[in-house]
Amino acid sequence: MIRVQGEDFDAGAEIARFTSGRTDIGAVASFLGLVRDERSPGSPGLVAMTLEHYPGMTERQLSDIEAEARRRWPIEDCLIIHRHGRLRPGERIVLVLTASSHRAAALESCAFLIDWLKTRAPFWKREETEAGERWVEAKSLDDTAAERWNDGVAERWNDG
Amino acid sequence: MIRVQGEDFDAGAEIARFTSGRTDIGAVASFLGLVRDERSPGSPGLVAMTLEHYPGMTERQLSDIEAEARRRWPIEDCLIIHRHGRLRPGERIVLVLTASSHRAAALESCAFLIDWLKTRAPFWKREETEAGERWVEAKSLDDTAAERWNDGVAERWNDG
Amino acid sequence: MKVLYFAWLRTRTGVGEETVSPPADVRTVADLIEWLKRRGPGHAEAFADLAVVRVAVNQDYAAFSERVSPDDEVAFFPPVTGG
Amino acid sequence: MKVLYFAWLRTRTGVGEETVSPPADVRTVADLIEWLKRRGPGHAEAFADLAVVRVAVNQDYAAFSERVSPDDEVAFFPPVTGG
Repeated sequence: MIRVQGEDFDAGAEIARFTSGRTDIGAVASFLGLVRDERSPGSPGLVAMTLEHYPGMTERQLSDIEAEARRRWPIEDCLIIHRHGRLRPGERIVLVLTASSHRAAALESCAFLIDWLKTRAPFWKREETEAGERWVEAKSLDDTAAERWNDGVAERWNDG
Repeated sequence: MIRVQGEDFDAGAEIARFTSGRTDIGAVASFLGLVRDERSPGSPGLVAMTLEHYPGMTERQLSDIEAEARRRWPIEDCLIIHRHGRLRPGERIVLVLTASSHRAAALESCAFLIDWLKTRAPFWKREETEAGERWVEAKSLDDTAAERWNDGVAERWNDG
Repeated sequence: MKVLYFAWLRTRTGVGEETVSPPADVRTVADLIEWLKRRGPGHAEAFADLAVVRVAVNQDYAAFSERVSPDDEVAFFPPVTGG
Repeated sequence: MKVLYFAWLRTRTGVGEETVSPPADVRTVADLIEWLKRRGPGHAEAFADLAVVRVAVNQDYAAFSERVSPDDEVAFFPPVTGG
Protein backbone atom coordinates (compact mmCIF):
# COMPACT_ATOMS: atom_id res chain seq x y z
CA MET A 1 0.00 0.00 0.00
CA ILE A 2 1.16 3.56 -0.64
CA ARG A 3 0.18 6.82 1.03
CA VAL A 4 1.23 10.31 -0.06
CA GLN A 5 0.24 12.86 2.54
CA GLY A 6 1.04 16.15 4.21
CA GLU A 7 0.27 14.88 7.71
CA ASP A 8 2.68 13.14 10.03
CA PHE A 9 2.47 9.37 10.57
CA ASP A 10 3.06 6.99 13.46
CA ALA A 11 5.69 4.40 12.55
CA GLY A 12 4.92 2.24 15.58
CA ALA A 13 1.19 2.14 14.87
CA GLU A 14 1.88 1.15 11.26
CA ILE A 15 4.20 -1.67 12.35
CA ALA A 16 1.60 -2.86 14.87
CA ARG A 17 -1.15 -2.79 12.22
CA PHE A 18 1.12 -4.85 9.94
CA THR A 19 1.47 -7.70 12.37
CA SER A 20 -1.75 -7.54 14.37
CA GLY A 21 -3.65 -10.83 14.42
CA ARG A 22 -1.25 -12.55 12.04
CA THR A 23 0.95 -15.56 12.73
CA ASP A 24 2.42 -16.00 9.24
CA ILE A 25 4.86 -13.06 9.38
CA GLY A 26 8.30 -13.82 10.78
CA ALA A 27 10.01 -10.56 9.91
CA VAL A 28 9.15 -6.88 9.55
CA ALA A 29 11.82 -4.54 8.22
CA SER A 30 11.37 -0.81 8.31
CA PHE A 31 13.11 2.32 7.17
CA LEU A 32 12.24 5.72 8.58
CA GLY A 33 13.68 8.84 6.95
CA LEU A 34 13.80 12.13 8.84
CA VAL A 35 14.68 15.74 8.08
CA ARG A 36 18.29 16.00 9.15
CA ASP A 37 20.12 19.19 9.98
CA GLU A 38 23.55 18.69 8.44
CA ARG A 39 24.81 21.69 10.35
CA SER A 40 28.59 21.69 10.50
CA PRO A 41 30.47 24.19 12.66
CA GLY A 42 30.08 27.65 11.16
CA SER A 43 27.52 26.67 8.50
CA PRO A 44 23.99 28.09 8.52
CA GLY A 45 21.48 25.90 10.36
CA LEU A 46 18.51 24.30 8.63
CA VAL A 47 15.22 26.04 9.39
CA ALA A 48 12.92 23.84 7.33
CA MET A 49 12.72 21.59 4.29
CA THR A 50 9.85 21.82 1.82
CA LEU A 51 9.01 18.77 -0.26
CA GLU A 52 7.31 19.51 -3.56
CA HIS A 53 5.95 16.60 -5.57
CA TYR A 54 4.06 15.77 -8.75
CA PRO A 55 0.60 14.63 -7.65
CA GLY A 56 -0.58 11.71 -9.75
CA MET A 57 2.86 10.73 -10.97
CA THR A 58 4.04 10.24 -7.36
CA GLU A 59 1.29 7.73 -6.64
CA ARG A 60 1.90 5.99 -9.95
CA GLN A 61 5.65 5.69 -9.39
CA LEU A 62 5.30 4.52 -5.80
CA SER A 63 2.75 1.90 -6.88
CA ASP A 64 5.14 0.71 -9.58
CA ILE A 65 8.00 0.51 -7.08
CA GLU A 66 5.85 -1.51 -4.70
CA ALA A 67 4.77 -3.86 -7.50
CA GLU A 68 8.41 -4.36 -8.50
CA ALA A 69 9.37 -5.27 -4.91
CA ARG A 70 6.49 -7.75 -4.71
CA ARG A 71 7.61 -9.28 -7.98
CA ARG A 72 11.19 -9.71 -6.74
CA TRP A 73 10.66 -10.88 -3.15
CA PRO A 74 8.09 -13.09 -1.39
CA ILE A 75 6.68 -10.29 0.74
CA GLU A 76 3.42 -10.64 2.63
CA ASP A 77 2.80 -6.95 3.05
CA CYS A 78 4.32 -3.64 2.06
CA LEU A 79 3.68 -0.01 3.01
CA ILE A 80 5.21 3.20 1.73
CA ILE A 81 4.25 6.53 3.30
CA HIS A 82 5.82 9.69 1.87
CA ARG A 83 5.04 13.18 3.13
CA HIS A 84 5.11 16.46 1.21
CA GLY A 85 5.01 20.07 2.36
CA ARG A 86 7.12 22.05 4.81
CA LEU A 87 8.91 19.99 7.46
CA ARG A 88 11.16 21.00 10.35
CA PRO A 89 14.44 19.30 11.30
CA GLY A 90 13.73 16.00 13.07
CA GLU A 91 10.32 15.55 11.39
CA ARG A 92 9.47 12.27 9.68
CA ILE A 93 9.55 12.26 5.85
CA VAL A 94 9.19 8.70 4.69
CA LEU A 95 8.38 5.25 6.05
CA VAL A 96 8.93 1.96 4.25
CA LEU A 97 7.69 -1.26 5.83
CA THR A 98 7.97 -4.77 4.46
CA ALA A 99 6.78 -8.00 6.03
CA SER A 100 7.75 -11.49 5.03
CA SER A 101 8.08 -14.96 6.43
CA HIS A 102 11.75 -14.66 5.44
CA ARG A 103 14.11 -12.31 7.23
CA ALA A 104 16.29 -11.63 4.18
CA ALA A 105 13.28 -10.92 1.96
CA ALA A 106 11.99 -8.29 4.40
CA LEU A 107 15.39 -6.61 4.81
CA GLU A 108 16.36 -6.64 1.15
CA SER A 109 13.00 -5.48 -0.19
CA CYS A 110 12.95 -2.63 2.34
CA ALA A 111 16.42 -1.47 1.22
CA PHE A 112 15.37 -1.86 -2.41
CA LEU A 113 12.22 0.21 -1.93
CA ILE A 114 13.98 3.16 -0.31
CA ASP A 115 16.79 3.09 -2.88
CA TRP A 116 14.41 3.02 -5.83
CA LEU A 117 12.08 5.55 -4.28
CA LYS A 118 15.00 7.96 -3.89
CA THR A 119 15.73 7.88 -7.62
CA ARG A 120 12.21 7.48 -9.07
CA ALA A 121 9.58 9.13 -6.88
CA PRO A 122 9.01 12.68 -8.16
CA PHE A 123 9.82 14.68 -5.04
CA TRP A 124 12.07 17.73 -4.79
CA LYS A 125 13.46 19.22 -1.62
CA ARG A 126 13.88 22.93 -0.98
CA GLU A 127 16.00 23.84 2.02
CA GLU A 128 15.51 26.96 4.09
CA THR A 129 18.63 27.81 6.05
CA GLU A 130 19.50 30.87 8.08
CA ALA A 131 21.46 31.99 4.98
CA GLY A 132 18.57 31.63 2.49
CA GLU A 133 16.82 29.03 0.36
CA ARG A 134 18.06 26.52 -2.20
CA TRP A 135 16.88 23.47 -4.09
CA VAL A 136 18.63 20.31 -2.92
CA GLU A 137 20.60 18.65 -5.71
CA ALA A 138 20.28 14.93 -6.41
CA LYS A 139 23.20 12.82 -5.25
CA SER A 140 24.90 10.50 -7.71
CA LEU A 141 25.33 8.21 -4.66
CA ASP A 142 21.57 7.64 -4.78
CA ASP A 143 21.77 6.46 -8.38
CA THR A 144 24.58 4.10 -7.43
CA ALA A 145 22.53 2.69 -4.55
CA ALA A 146 19.57 2.12 -6.87
CA GLU A 147 21.69 0.58 -9.60
CA ARG A 148 22.92 -2.25 -7.41
CA TRP A 149 19.40 -3.71 -7.64
CA ASN A 150 19.78 -4.19 -11.38
CA ASP A 151 21.53 -7.52 -10.90
CA GLY A 152 20.27 -11.00 -10.20
CA VAL A 153 18.60 -10.50 -6.82
CA ALA A 154 15.17 -11.49 -8.10
CA GLU A 155 16.44 -14.70 -9.66
CA ARG A 156 17.86 -15.85 -6.33
CA TRP A 157 14.43 -15.65 -4.76
CA ASN A 158 12.43 -17.01 -7.62
CA ASP A 159 14.43 -20.23 -7.43
CA GLY A 160 13.68 -20.77 -3.72
CA MET B 1 22.24 -0.59 23.94
CA ILE B 2 21.12 -4.16 24.53
CA ARG B 3 18.21 -5.58 26.52
CA VAL B 4 17.54 -9.25 27.24
CA GLN B 5 14.12 -9.69 28.78
CA GLY B 6 11.11 -11.91 29.21
CA GLU B 7 8.61 -9.07 28.78
CA ASP B 8 7.20 -7.82 25.51
CA PHE B 9 8.44 -4.55 24.01
CA ASP B 10 6.90 -1.71 21.99
CA ALA B 11 8.77 -1.28 18.69
CA GLY B 12 7.08 2.06 17.96
CA ALA B 13 7.96 3.52 21.35
CA GLU B 14 11.59 2.46 20.90
CA ILE B 15 11.76 4.08 17.47
CA ALA B 16 10.20 7.26 18.86
CA ARG B 17 12.67 7.32 21.75
CA PHE B 18 15.52 6.94 19.27
CA THR B 19 14.62 10.05 17.32
CA SER B 20 12.95 12.23 19.93
CA GLY B 21 14.49 15.68 20.22
CA ARG B 22 17.26 14.93 17.74
CA THR B 23 17.90 16.58 14.39
CA ASP B 24 21.13 14.77 13.45
CA ILE B 25 19.54 11.44 12.52
CA GLY B 26 18.47 11.06 8.91
CA ALA B 27 17.66 7.36 8.92
CA VAL B 28 16.37 4.72 11.31
CA ALA B 29 16.35 1.11 10.15
CA SER B 30 14.59 -1.57 12.13
CA PHE B 31 14.10 -5.29 12.09
CA LEU B 32 11.35 -6.96 14.08
CA GLY B 33 11.31 -10.74 14.39
CA LEU B 34 8.13 -12.58 15.38
CA VAL B 35 7.12 -16.12 16.25
CA ARG B 36 5.84 -17.52 12.99
CA ASP B 37 3.56 -20.48 12.60
CA GLU B 38 4.97 -22.33 9.61
CA ARG B 39 1.87 -24.45 9.45
CA SER B 40 1.51 -26.10 6.09
CA PRO B 41 -1.60 -28.04 5.09
CA GLY B 42 -1.79 -31.20 7.18
CA SER B 43 1.14 -30.37 9.47
CA PRO B 44 0.64 -29.86 13.20
CA GLY B 45 0.12 -26.21 14.20
CA LEU B 46 2.56 -24.34 16.42
CA VAL B 47 1.25 -23.89 19.97
CA ALA B 48 4.21 -22.00 21.42
CA MET B 49 7.95 -21.45 21.14
CA THR B 50 10.18 -21.38 24.21
CA LEU B 51 13.46 -19.49 23.99
CA GLU B 52 16.15 -20.71 26.35
CA HIS B 53 19.32 -18.66 26.66
CA TYR B 54 22.64 -18.51 28.50
CA PRO B 55 22.37 -15.58 30.91
CA GLY B 56 25.60 -13.65 31.05
CA MET B 57 26.96 -14.96 27.76
CA THR B 58 23.91 -13.58 25.94
CA GLU B 59 24.55 -10.06 27.18
CA ARG B 60 28.27 -10.39 26.43
CA GLN B 61 27.69 -11.62 22.87
CA LEU B 62 25.06 -9.01 22.10
CA SER B 63 27.35 -6.25 23.42
CA ASP B 64 30.17 -7.56 21.24
CA ILE B 65 27.88 -7.65 18.20
CA GLU B 66 26.79 -4.06 18.85
CA ALA B 67 30.41 -2.93 19.26
CA GLU B 68 31.32 -4.60 15.98
CA ALA B 69 28.49 -2.80 14.16
CA ARG B 70 29.58 0.53 15.62
CA ARG B 71 33.14 -0.17 14.51
CA ARG B 72 32.03 -0.93 10.95
CA TRP B 73 29.41 1.75 10.34
CA PRO B 74 28.97 5.39 11.39
CA ILE B 75 25.87 4.75 13.48
CA GLU B 76 24.53 7.30 15.94
CA ASP B 77 22.51 4.87 17.99
CA CYS B 78 21.82 1.17 18.21
CA LEU B 79 19.36 -0.96 20.17
CA ILE B 80 18.97 -4.72 20.38
CA ILE B 81 16.10 -6.23 22.40
CA HIS B 82 15.85 -10.01 22.60
CA ARG B 83 13.21 -11.86 24.56
CA HIS B 84 13.42 -15.27 26.20
CA GLY B 85 10.76 -17.56 27.67
CA ARG B 86 7.56 -19.01 26.23
CA LEU B 87 6.05 -17.11 23.32
CA ARG B 88 2.90 -17.68 21.28
CA PRO B 89 2.66 -17.45 17.47
CA GLY B 90 2.61 -13.79 16.42
CA GLU B 91 4.49 -12.60 19.52
CA ARG B 92 7.55 -10.37 19.16
CA ILE B 93 10.96 -12.03 19.71
CA VAL B 94 13.62 -9.56 18.69
CA LEU B 95 14.02 -5.91 17.72
CA VAL B 96 17.09 -4.37 16.14
CA LEU B 97 17.20 -0.60 15.61
CA THR B 98 20.00 1.44 14.08
CA ALA B 99 20.14 5.17 13.51
CA SER B 100 22.55 7.05 11.33
CA SER B 101 22.85 10.21 9.32
CA HIS B 102 23.41 7.89 6.34
CA ARG B 103 20.63 5.74 4.95
CA ALA B 104 22.92 2.91 3.81
CA ALA B 105 24.73 2.76 7.15
CA ALA B 106 21.43 2.35 9.01
CA LEU B 107 20.13 -0.34 6.64
CA GLU B 108 23.36 -2.32 6.36
CA SER B 109 24.19 -2.27 10.07
CA CYS B 110 20.65 -3.40 10.92
CA ALA B 111 20.94 -6.36 8.52
CA PHE B 112 24.41 -7.14 9.86
CA LEU B 113 23.20 -7.13 13.46
CA ILE B 114 20.33 -9.54 12.90
CA ASP B 115 22.49 -11.85 10.78
CA TRP B 116 25.28 -11.99 13.37
CA LEU B 117 22.88 -12.25 16.26
CA LYS B 118 21.29 -15.30 14.64
CA THR B 119 24.60 -17.14 14.58
CA ARG B 120 26.25 -15.86 17.78
CA ALA B 121 23.70 -15.02 20.45
CA PRO B 122 23.25 -18.10 22.67
CA PHE B 123 19.51 -18.70 22.31
CA TRP B 124 17.80 -22.01 21.58
CA LYS B 125 14.23 -22.46 20.46
CA ARG B 126 11.98 -25.28 21.55
CA GLU B 127 8.77 -25.68 19.56
CA GLU B 128 5.53 -27.01 21.00
CA THR B 129 3.24 -28.26 18.26
CA GLU B 130 0.01 -30.19 18.45
CA ALA B 131 2.15 -33.28 17.71
CA GLY B 132 4.69 -32.73 20.53
CA GLU B 133 7.83 -30.81 21.34
CA ARG B 134 11.18 -30.50 19.58
CA TRP B 135 14.33 -28.39 19.63
CA VAL B 136 14.63 -26.20 16.53
CA GLU B 137 17.76 -26.98 14.53
CA ALA B 138 20.09 -24.23 13.36
CA LYS B 139 19.86 -23.40 9.67
CA SER B 140 22.99 -23.40 7.56
CA LEU B 141 21.30 -20.51 5.69
CA ASP B 142 21.87 -18.38 8.80
CA ASP B 143 25.60 -19.08 8.71
CA THR B 144 25.67 -18.12 5.06
CA ALA B 145 23.87 -14.87 5.79
CA ALA B 146 26.34 -14.05 8.57
CA GLU B 147 29.37 -14.98 6.47
CA ARG B 148 28.64 -12.40 3.81
CA TRP B 149 29.68 -9.75 6.35
CA ASN B 150 33.21 -11.15 6.46
CA ASP B 151 34.24 -9.10 3.44
CA GLY B 152 35.30 -5.50 3.00
CA VAL B 153 32.16 -3.67 4.11
CA ALA B 154 33.94 -1.89 6.97
CA GLU B 155 36.69 -0.58 4.72
CA ARG B 156 34.17 1.08 2.45
CA TRP B 157 32.85 3.15 5.32
CA ASN B 158 36.10 3.87 7.06
CA ASP B 159 37.35 5.58 3.91
CA GLY B 160 34.34 7.93 3.73
CA MET C 1 -0.97 19.72 -24.63
CA LYS C 2 -0.50 20.18 -20.90
CA VAL C 3 3.03 21.10 -19.80
CA LEU C 4 4.10 21.01 -16.12
CA TYR C 5 7.22 22.37 -14.45
CA PHE C 6 8.55 21.40 -11.02
CA ALA C 7 11.20 22.65 -8.57
CA TRP C 8 13.62 25.14 -10.16
CA LEU C 9 12.17 24.64 -13.62
CA ARG C 10 8.94 26.06 -12.21
CA THR C 11 10.83 28.91 -10.55
CA ARG C 12 12.70 29.77 -13.78
CA THR C 13 9.80 29.53 -16.19
CA GLY C 14 7.61 31.31 -13.65
CA VAL C 15 4.78 28.86 -14.32
CA GLY C 16 3.78 25.53 -12.80
CA GLU C 17 1.43 24.45 -15.54
CA GLU C 18 0.52 25.73 -18.98
CA THR C 19 -1.60 24.50 -21.86
CA VAL C 20 0.19 24.87 -25.18
CA SER C 21 -0.56 24.10 -28.83
CA PRO C 22 2.75 23.49 -30.57
CA PRO C 23 2.79 23.25 -34.39
CA ALA C 24 2.60 19.88 -36.10
CA ASP C 25 6.37 19.63 -36.65
CA VAL C 26 6.87 19.34 -32.88
CA ARG C 27 6.96 15.56 -32.73
CA THR C 28 9.29 14.66 -29.86
CA VAL C 29 10.11 15.89 -26.37
CA ALA C 30 13.31 17.41 -27.80
CA ASP C 31 11.26 19.31 -30.42
CA LEU C 32 8.91 20.50 -27.71
CA ILE C 33 11.80 21.80 -25.59
CA GLU C 34 13.21 23.79 -28.53
CA TRP C 35 9.78 25.24 -29.16
CA LEU C 36 9.14 26.05 -25.46
CA LYS C 37 12.52 27.83 -25.18
CA ARG C 38 11.16 30.47 -27.55
CA ARG C 39 8.30 31.34 -25.17
CA GLY C 40 10.59 33.71 -23.23
CA PRO C 41 13.89 34.18 -21.39
CA GLY C 42 12.65 32.23 -18.32
CA HIS C 43 11.84 29.21 -20.46
CA ALA C 44 15.17 29.52 -22.28
CA GLU C 45 16.99 29.64 -18.98
CA ALA C 46 15.08 26.64 -17.58
CA PHE C 47 16.17 24.52 -20.52
CA ALA C 48 19.73 25.89 -20.80
CA ASP C 49 21.34 22.70 -19.41
CA LEU C 50 19.40 19.61 -20.41
CA ALA C 51 21.79 17.36 -18.48
CA VAL C 52 19.90 18.34 -15.33
CA VAL C 53 16.40 18.16 -16.81
CA ARG C 54 14.22 15.05 -16.59
CA VAL C 55 10.94 14.53 -18.42
CA ALA C 56 7.79 12.53 -17.87
CA VAL C 57 5.16 11.94 -20.53
CA ASN C 58 1.78 11.03 -19.07
CA GLN C 59 3.42 10.57 -15.65
CA ASP C 60 6.03 8.05 -16.78
CA TYR C 61 9.71 8.81 -17.24
CA ALA C 62 10.51 9.40 -20.89
CA ALA C 63 13.53 10.01 -23.13
CA PHE C 64 13.98 13.29 -25.04
CA SER C 65 13.41 11.26 -28.20
CA GLU C 66 9.92 10.15 -27.09
CA ARG C 67 6.99 11.22 -29.29
CA VAL C 68 4.47 13.67 -27.93
CA SER C 69 0.94 14.37 -29.09
CA PRO C 70 -1.68 17.05 -28.34
CA ASP C 71 -3.43 15.03 -25.62
CA ASP C 72 -0.26 14.34 -23.64
CA GLU C 73 0.71 15.65 -20.22
CA VAL C 74 4.42 16.49 -20.39
CA ALA C 75 6.33 17.38 -17.20
CA PHE C 76 9.82 18.82 -16.82
CA PHE C 77 11.79 18.67 -13.57
CA PRO C 78 15.27 18.24 -12.11
CA PRO C 79 16.56 14.86 -10.89
CA VAL C 80 14.38 13.83 -7.96
CA THR C 81 15.44 14.19 -4.32
CA GLY C 82 12.75 12.40 -2.32
CA GLY C 83 13.03 9.86 0.43
CA MET D 1 35.21 -26.12 37.34
CA LYS D 2 31.67 -25.11 36.48
CA VAL D 3 30.08 -26.96 33.55
CA LEU D 4 26.81 -25.80 31.96
CA TYR D 5 24.53 -27.58 29.49
CA PHE D 6 21.87 -25.95 27.32
CA ALA D 7 18.98 -27.07 25.10
CA TRP D 8 19.10 -30.80 24.24
CA LEU D 9 22.50 -31.24 25.91
CA ARG D 10 20.77 -30.29 29.15
CA THR D 11 17.92 -32.67 28.41
CA ARG D 12 20.28 -35.56 27.65
CA THR D 13 22.70 -35.10 30.54
CA GLY D 14 19.74 -34.40 32.81
CA VAL D 15 21.59 -31.49 34.39
CA GLY D 16 21.80 -27.76 33.62
CA GLU D 17 24.85 -27.02 35.68
CA GLU D 18 27.37 -29.10 37.63
CA THR D 19 30.61 -28.40 39.47
CA VAL D 20 33.31 -30.94 38.59
CA SER D 21 36.95 -31.55 39.53
CA PRO D 22 38.60 -33.31 36.61
CA PRO D 23 42.09 -34.75 37.09
CA ALA D 24 45.18 -32.76 36.11
CA ASP D 25 45.57 -34.52 32.75
CA VAL D 26 42.32 -32.93 31.54
CA ARG D 27 43.90 -29.93 29.84
CA THR D 28 41.63 -29.06 26.89
CA VAL D 29 37.92 -28.90 26.12
CA ALA D 30 38.34 -32.16 24.17
CA ASP D 31 39.92 -33.85 27.24
CA LEU D 32 37.08 -32.54 29.39
CA ILE D 33 34.46 -33.97 27.02
CA GLU D 34 36.09 -37.43 27.09
CA TRP D 35 36.18 -37.27 30.87
CA LEU D 36 32.56 -36.02 31.15
CA LYS D 37 31.31 -38.83 28.87
CA ARG D 38 32.30 -41.30 31.61
CA ARG D 39 29.94 -39.68 34.10
CA GLY D 40 27.03 -41.74 32.78
CA PRO D 41 24.97 -42.82 29.76
CA GLY D 42 23.21 -39.42 29.53
CA HIS D 43 26.52 -37.59 29.27
CA ALA D 44 27.84 -40.14 26.78
CA GLU D 45 24.74 -39.65 24.65
CA ALA D 46 24.96 -35.83 24.84
CA PHE D 47 28.49 -35.91 23.44
CA ALA D 48 27.91 -38.72 20.91
CA ASP D 49 28.05 -36.38 17.88
CA LEU D 50 30.45 -33.51 18.44
CA ALA D 51 29.63 -32.00 15.04
CA VAL D 52 26.48 -30.56 16.62
CA VAL D 53 28.05 -29.45 19.90
CA ARG D 54 29.39 -25.94 20.49
CA VAL D 55 31.43 -24.83 23.47
CA ALA D 56 32.02 -21.57 25.32
CA VAL D 57 34.78 -21.07 27.86
CA ASN D 58 34.08 -18.20 30.23
CA GLN D 59 31.17 -17.10 28.01
CA ASP D 60 33.18 -16.82 24.79
CA TYR D 61 33.05 -19.29 21.92
CA ALA D 62 35.99 -21.67 22.05
CA ALA D 63 37.53 -24.51 20.02
CA PHE D 64 37.72 -28.07 21.34
CA SER D 65 41.48 -27.56 21.50
CA GLU D 66 41.19 -24.65 23.96
CA ARG D 67 42.84 -25.09 27.38
CA VAL D 68 40.61 -25.27 30.44
CA SER D 69 41.54 -24.70 34.07
CA PRO D 70 39.77 -25.30 37.42
CA ASP D 71 38.38 -21.75 37.67
CA ASP D 72 36.75 -21.81 34.22
CA GLU D 73 33.08 -21.81 33.35
CA VAL D 74 32.63 -24.23 30.44
CA ALA D 75 29.30 -24.41 28.60
CA PHE D 76 28.11 -26.97 26.04
CA PHE D 77 25.20 -26.37 23.70
CA PRO D 78 23.92 -27.00 20.17
CA PRO D 79 24.30 -24.41 17.36
CA VAL D 80 22.27 -21.35 18.38
CA THR D 81 18.81 -20.57 16.99
CA GLY D 82 18.01 -17.09 18.28
CA GLY D 83 16.67 -14.04 16.48
